Amino acid sequence: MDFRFDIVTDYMPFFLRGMGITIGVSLAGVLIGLILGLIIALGKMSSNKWIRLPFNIYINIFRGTPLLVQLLIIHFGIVPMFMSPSNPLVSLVIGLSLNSAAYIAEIFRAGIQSIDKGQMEAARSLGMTRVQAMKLVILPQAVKRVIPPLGNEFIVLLKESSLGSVLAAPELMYWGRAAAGQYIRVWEPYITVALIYLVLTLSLTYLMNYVERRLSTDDQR
Amino acid sequence: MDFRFDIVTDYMPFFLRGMGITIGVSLAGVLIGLILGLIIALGKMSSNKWIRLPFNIYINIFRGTPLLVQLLIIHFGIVPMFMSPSNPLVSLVIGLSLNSAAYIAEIFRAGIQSIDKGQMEAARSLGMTRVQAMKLVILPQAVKRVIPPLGNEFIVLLKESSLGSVLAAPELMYWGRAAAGQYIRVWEPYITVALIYLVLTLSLTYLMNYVERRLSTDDQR
Amino acid sequence: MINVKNLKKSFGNNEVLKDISVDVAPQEVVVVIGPSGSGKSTFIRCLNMLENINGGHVMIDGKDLTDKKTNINEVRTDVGMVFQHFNLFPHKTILENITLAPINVRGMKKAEAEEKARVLLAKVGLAEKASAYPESLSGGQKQRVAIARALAMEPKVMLFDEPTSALDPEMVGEVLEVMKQLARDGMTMIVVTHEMGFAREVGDRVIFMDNGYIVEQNEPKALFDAPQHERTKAFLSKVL
Amino acid sequence: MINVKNLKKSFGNNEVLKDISVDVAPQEVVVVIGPSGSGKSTFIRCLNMLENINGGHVMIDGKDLTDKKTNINEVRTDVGMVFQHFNLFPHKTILENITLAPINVRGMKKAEAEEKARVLLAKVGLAEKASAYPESLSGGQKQRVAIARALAMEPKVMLFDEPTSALDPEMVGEVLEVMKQLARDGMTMIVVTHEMGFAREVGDRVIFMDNGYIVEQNEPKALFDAPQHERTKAFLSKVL
Amino acid sequence: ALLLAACGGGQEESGAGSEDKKVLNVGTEATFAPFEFMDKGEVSGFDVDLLNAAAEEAGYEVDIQNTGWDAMLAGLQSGQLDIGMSGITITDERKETYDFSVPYFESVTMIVYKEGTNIAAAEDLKGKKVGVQNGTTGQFAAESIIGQNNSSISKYETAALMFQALQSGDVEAVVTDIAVALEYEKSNPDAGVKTITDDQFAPEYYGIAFPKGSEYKPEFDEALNTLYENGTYAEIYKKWFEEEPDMETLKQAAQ
Ligand SMILES: Nc1ncnc2c1ncn2[C@@H]1O[C@H](COP(=O)(O)OP(=O)(O)OP(=O)(O)O)[C@@H](O)[C@H]1O
Ligand SMILES: Nc1ncnc2c1ncn2[C@@H]1O[C@H](COP(=O)(O)OP(=O)(O)OP(=O)(O)O)[C@@H](O)[C@H]1O
Ligand SMILES: [Mg+2]
Ligand SMILES: [Mg+2]
Repeated sequence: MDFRFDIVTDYMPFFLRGMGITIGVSLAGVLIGLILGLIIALGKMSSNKWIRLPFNIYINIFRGTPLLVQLLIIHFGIVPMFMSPSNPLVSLVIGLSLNSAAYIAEIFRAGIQSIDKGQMEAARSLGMTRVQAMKLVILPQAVKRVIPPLGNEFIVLLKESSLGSVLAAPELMYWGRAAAGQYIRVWEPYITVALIYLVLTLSLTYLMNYVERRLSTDDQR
Repeated sequence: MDFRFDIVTDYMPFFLRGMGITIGVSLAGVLIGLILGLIIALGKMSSNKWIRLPFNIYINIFRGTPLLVQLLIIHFGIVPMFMSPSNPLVSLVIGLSLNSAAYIAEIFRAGIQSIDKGQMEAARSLGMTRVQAMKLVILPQAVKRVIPPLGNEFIVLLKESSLGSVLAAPELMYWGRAAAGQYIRVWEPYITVALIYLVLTLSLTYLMNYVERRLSTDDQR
Repeated sequence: MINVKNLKKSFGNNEVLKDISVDVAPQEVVVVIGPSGSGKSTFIRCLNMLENINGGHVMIDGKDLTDKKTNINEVRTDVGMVFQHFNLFPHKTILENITLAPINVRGMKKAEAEEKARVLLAKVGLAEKASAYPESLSGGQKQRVAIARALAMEPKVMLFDEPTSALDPEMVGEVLEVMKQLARDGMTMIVVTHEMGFAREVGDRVIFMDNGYIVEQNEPKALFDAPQHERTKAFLSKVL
Repeated sequence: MINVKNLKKSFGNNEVLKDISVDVAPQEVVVVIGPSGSGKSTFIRCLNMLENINGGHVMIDGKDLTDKKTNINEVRTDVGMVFQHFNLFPHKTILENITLAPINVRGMKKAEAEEKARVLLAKVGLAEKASAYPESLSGGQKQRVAIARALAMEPKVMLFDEPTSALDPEMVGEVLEVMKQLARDGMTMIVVTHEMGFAREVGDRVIFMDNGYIVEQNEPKALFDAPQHERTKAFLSKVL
Repeated sequence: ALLLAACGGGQEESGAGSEDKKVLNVGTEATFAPFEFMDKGEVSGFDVDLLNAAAEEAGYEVDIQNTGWDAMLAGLQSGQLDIGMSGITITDERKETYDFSVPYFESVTMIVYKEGTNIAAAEDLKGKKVGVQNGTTGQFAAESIIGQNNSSISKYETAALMFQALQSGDVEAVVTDIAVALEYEKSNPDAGVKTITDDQFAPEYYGIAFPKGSEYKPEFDEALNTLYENGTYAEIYKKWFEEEPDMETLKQAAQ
């Protein structure tokens, strides 16, 4: 099979611009998801069943349906109520944030619960309130444990942001599809796009491993 | 906005048939992924750097690119070399299997490494070979720990199998798109399809929680 | 100083403390012994409200812990606690471990808290470890820091739950030494321990618990040499 | 029975065993003591090849462990090992824990293995626990099962690495009792322990290790009552 | 100033004499060459040129976005988009949800198959694996022969995927619009495909889609008819298809 490099070169500026947007929306998604996720995690760990309920429902819905459907509903149902004309990039960031918040909440919960119970007890026995103990003792330790799974979630988001092409958000996959449509060829655009994704996720993975190693040597201070 | 229930009723037989296929391909994907994943996990834990290398490459590629691209390459590039005419269901199962194998390998590795080192030492000190110790002592214990993340992987696969619609594999999302194409309406088909996915994943989640509870009480025997 | 009356505590259907009454005078050192599972830890944790109390009353320095109006965080600053597994904060230096609560709970100035912390560290023989992290300390050193951390809140009572059980035998001595000094300085202490030598040397009273009850209590010498109850005898014959 | 000559072992740059030579006669009971980190565990683990040996020779019953031609799994069946943390197989019943290796390594018939396992369980006083799972046992019971499991392979030597350090004090006695019986039955044993009473009572020889060397060895009474080296004296003054 | 602010806010319909033309939002799926496709980042094609001409005639500006098929439909339903133009086939089922302009293109259905496949007429599609693009005239034509939702029909999201499936042997033939088929044959001369048409396929027409009850439909109907009369339509047609349009049939259908 012949591989037409001219297709790749023609579209490279678009692929690169798309890559920038892919990174941008994924980063925005993971950062907003971080804030929402922390709130949801704390809500889900409440001792009150009725406070836990809405957070549980949220997590179940966003983890239980394909992101594609979530994006369509957000872009065409919810965003237009606040914004006209709605912008697919805004919808994509909202969708990725809400979706990742559900996953990040579980990451936070696991991180907090992995901290030895004795830490909370020691803090409380020194007279700290629950909130003080969380803030000064538990969360600073949990943060270290959640960084690796959060990096992972970022990688997941990077790949899933490719669904933004359905909303015509001009990210990497969108330009891959555009190129495929123009030349009615599948190989050149998709292999190029796949390679760009691979470079992105692998660099991130190595960065993550580096951070993880740094964190674990920090632990041995 | 009006909701046309007649579209839903018209297509319900197709949605149900698609749901069956969705479950089938996901199950096949997770089962084949299980076998491949175990092999990859053991390979990746080899003490020989050169044996580890190909397994690491495999895992990086399949975890580092969007499944959509993997499916396109497998269906249009690889399967036609072996099979004519090629069948999108076969490609979908292959794609899901190869993809999930990479994730399942990491699940297995984490499960095996979570077993206390003392177990291996006790087994070896009784004269068991490495293979015997793995088979009789480590794996039976690891299996329990990997069941929850495997259940999770099955749920992920269930949602990701929706990408089979791109290959025209007649699973749930395919029929959602077919209905959307016929009536050129988006809401009715997609909300119905989303609800079916939600029911599937939630039932699985509850089943999983039940199994997990059973396993942890078993531990207290 | 401490007055416990008809204290009851259950976990689900498991009645762990069935009816505990005991008074501890200021400056008294009380040693609690008993078989595993007898409720020693639960008892001592109830004194600090780390466990919810199901019945009876606990008064610390005149404040009733079971009274809803009592500010439990305030009471806790009066009650220092030392755990079997140290529970130092691994992300803080030794100095920060000690100053964290004084600064954040008592609102003490940082400089003042640090100065006090250094005095305490010197007292437990670890002045040079101020800027180390817990990871780099031996078990015995960790436990001495934990004691200093509790003392930094200037508690009126100190509770110890098997402070030496997680230590290598050679490190037991250094921790007991710090505790003995504390006793000599007049601190009111309740100590759960298996170290009978310590009980003999500094204990004013030894309490033997079994199955959620206080079976017997007496001066150390009297209890060890002439136990009255069968269960006390059986237990002592195993551990002495 | 055991001949160790110039044994060396490092972890990376950390030389843990610097030059260990020692011979153990059949039926001899050798107790190894020494401060934490002195290399006691590493030494005993080398005898079973749980650690790779970096230099010197270890002969067990005439077979050289450092010889590439030696089948290490076969040697291991001659050397029973008991760990500080028991390491029972949690997914198997007590009986299965004991029969697993005889059936799979020795190729013994299941019925025969079970019969032998029941005899051993009776010997350690746990006949009625055959079908229980490890989770339901106390620490002392677990350790006794671990001993029975090692004995099921009919080893010629038994190695113990602090078998009672993870136990509540009341359970220490029951495990030591089993070990004493084993010594009386003529088993060759090497025991790392802090239980000086045990060393005195059944030890034929006590080895004091420090910093990767054997500093001093002698009969228990002689070593405890009249240590020759400064380091031995310092250590003994802390733990006795 | 007040009046200007009101106009700028888009509160009022822009009058015929207004300088600022109202901008209409248009959605399309640009994978249907030569009707619409991405040309190095720009949406272009026959539909684009025709719509621009019609909008000019009707006094509007259009902002054409490659929204994708699903998004275009949802956008029309939610009123976010004013116009959908993506080679949309006019069917009775669809008229229940959308308004369509007068037909602007007669779609002749064509079968594309790999050399060596035994296909001489539409009837030969029965029993063969057939690929179509989801929701297009090709799909309806194939289903009229083989049966609706028949399991031997595979519906692809895009034309690119459909042709790729033909190449890889996934399907034995694809049924699609003649223009799309010829464009593929032209740009992939070494693909080894053959094409045939068959009168048995009923004629299908493309229309511009509007939300139900759209005020723009009559204006664009009128504009299209003007373009048919003044020759602009024929000009655009020749640019993309390199032949003369059959104006009679189209005008008839437009009545
Ligand atoms: N958080 C808890 N939830 C349920 N049961 C508990 C909990 N904490 C303790 N128990 C139970 O309460 C009983 C007494 O436990 P406790 O820890 O007070 O005993 P102890 O005397 O301190 O024993 P040890 O010497 O082993 O520390 C035990 O049966 C234990 O299983
Ligand atoms: N797997 C390992 N990797 C690296 N270093 C190790 C390992 N095992 C032991 N060491 C190091 O070897 C030295 C001796 O350890 P060892 O466990 O043999 O001491 P020990 O005398 O048994 O002490 P303890 O009484 O605490 O059990 C220590 O400095 C320890 O940190
Ligand atoms: Mg306790
Ligand atoms: Mg050791």
